[in-house]
Amino acid sequence: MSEAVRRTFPATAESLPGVRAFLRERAAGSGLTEATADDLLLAASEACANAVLHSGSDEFEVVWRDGPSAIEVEVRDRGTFRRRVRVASVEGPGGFGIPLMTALADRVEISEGTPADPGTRVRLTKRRSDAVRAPYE
Amino acid sequence: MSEAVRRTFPATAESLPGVRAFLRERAAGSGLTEATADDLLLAASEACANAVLHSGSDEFEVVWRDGPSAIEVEVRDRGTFRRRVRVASVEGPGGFGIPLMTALADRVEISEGTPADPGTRVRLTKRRSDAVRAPYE
Amino acid sequence: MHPGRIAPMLEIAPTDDPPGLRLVGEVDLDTVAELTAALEPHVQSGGEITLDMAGVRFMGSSGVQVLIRTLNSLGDRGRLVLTHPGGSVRRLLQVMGLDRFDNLEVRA
Amino acid sequence: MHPGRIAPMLEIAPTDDPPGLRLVGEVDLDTVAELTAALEPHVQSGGEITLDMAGVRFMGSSGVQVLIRTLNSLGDRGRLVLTHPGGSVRRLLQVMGLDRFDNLEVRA
Ligand SMILES: Nc1ncnc2c1ncn2[C@@H]1O[C@H](COP(=O)(O)OP(=O)(O)O)[C@@H](O)[C@H]1O
Ligand SMILES: Nc1ncnc2c1ncn2[C@@H]1O[C@H](COP(=O)(O)OP(=O)(O)O)[C@@H](O)[C@H]1O
Repeated sequence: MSEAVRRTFPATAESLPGVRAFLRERAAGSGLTEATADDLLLAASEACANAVLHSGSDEFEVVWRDGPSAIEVEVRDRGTFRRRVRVASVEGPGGFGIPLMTALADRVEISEGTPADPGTRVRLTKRRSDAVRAPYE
Repeated sequence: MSEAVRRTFPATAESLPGVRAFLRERAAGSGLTEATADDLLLAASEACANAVLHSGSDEFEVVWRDGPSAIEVEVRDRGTFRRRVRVASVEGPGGFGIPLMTALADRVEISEGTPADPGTRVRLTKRRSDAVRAPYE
Repeated sequence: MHPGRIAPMLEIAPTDDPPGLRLVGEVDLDTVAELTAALEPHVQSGGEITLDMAGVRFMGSSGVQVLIRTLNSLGDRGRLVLTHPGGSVRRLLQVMGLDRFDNLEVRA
Repeated sequence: MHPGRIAPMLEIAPTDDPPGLRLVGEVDLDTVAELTAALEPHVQSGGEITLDMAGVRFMGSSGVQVLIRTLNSLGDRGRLVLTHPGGSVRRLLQVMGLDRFDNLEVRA
């Protein structure tokens, strides 16, 4: 991985369009197929939405890393990971963010901030050549 | 991380008690608190259940790595990751495995097998000293 | 667009024939409140609601949550028809298996 | 236990007072079918079902799915009472926020 490009955003919902503009701009210059870029954009957008909704941080950072065989997007905040599982029967539909990241990226890594060691880091990797998309069944 | 201990299991539901016996045995010698060991056991058990349910592999491998500051359990199969998100309103309750891993481990990494490059690898890390557990709210 | 300024991220226009909404922009955290509000009267009255998705270039999980809540509230009192979704919305719907909702129809 | 042999992983015994089941062992993929079957008549008849969890040393997400399905089916026709859950089951219930089901009660 080379060529890391970083951008910091305020942790508000209004930042998300700007995050996507940033990611679209990077993707355009990266030679990704549109489908691959779309998957990465959605996965990364979910990670950023989580930083906004759950981290309690004032800001979050997005890092784009362009590699020969894969693209990595990292989203970092300074908060504590909220350890819970959403159950639809109690809370209504939701809890789709991390499952979407997992379904869309080829590799997902979540390092969770704790009270003693704050800062959640989500790394999403997409291979350049995943011509074959496993279908939904 | 040192001292990797590996064990291979047939990818059937009947293997899961044996997986847990293996993990309990390792945890007992590792000096983890009971609560930390329980969290890791549940997270790892979910990863193994997924290898059984979704990977299509005949077997899966469980690796225990004991490190000075953290314990890592890795679950590897030889299958293709099924890219989908469960929606309770359509499929009923479910899709709790990866969310549970995320809620219970301190670090979760999922590298997904594809048709072109099969083999899903789930790595779950638990810090040794997470005295402070973030509460459910 | 002016540099440093961001256009309104979701335009929601009511349509009469078919009854529903035309959406243009991005459906996400910052715009779902408006979408929920615009859907509300349709959910109340039930029947078929058509969302013209041709102009939606992004939808995130908070948008999907609104769709699912709408489908759940409608139950068998109504249905949602999504027309002309672009590639990224189609991908989202497919990964989430939303085609299996009885009261959702997706029309190319 | 004999080396190389694995004891039955979940024993399910009916209890009369209170009406319900006493579970001993592990509730997971390989044992949920039995648990579902044992719960079935109670779900049919409704009322209060008590599960004595003191002997459950492990429960995974497939066990939780059975509990949630049971709670959903019971609705306001009945409730589930879990008695004496050990540390790992309590942790699971807490992380999943199951205490917020109206018809579930957990008793230490
Ligand atoms: N950046 C983060 N900081 C703190 N907690 C997080 C973060 N990302 C995710 N979480 C926790 O993980 C849960 C699941 O996240 P997700 O799957 O995206 O669903 P949702 O955001 O709809 O709850 C969140 O509800 C939250 O408790
Ligand atoms: N080892 C695996 N191999 C293939 N697909 C997997 C694997 N683990 C998880 N998945 C996919 O991820 C989805 C979500 O997994 P999980 O959160 O554990 O919920 P559940 O197993 O209840 O569906 C699964 O339904 C499956 O499509």
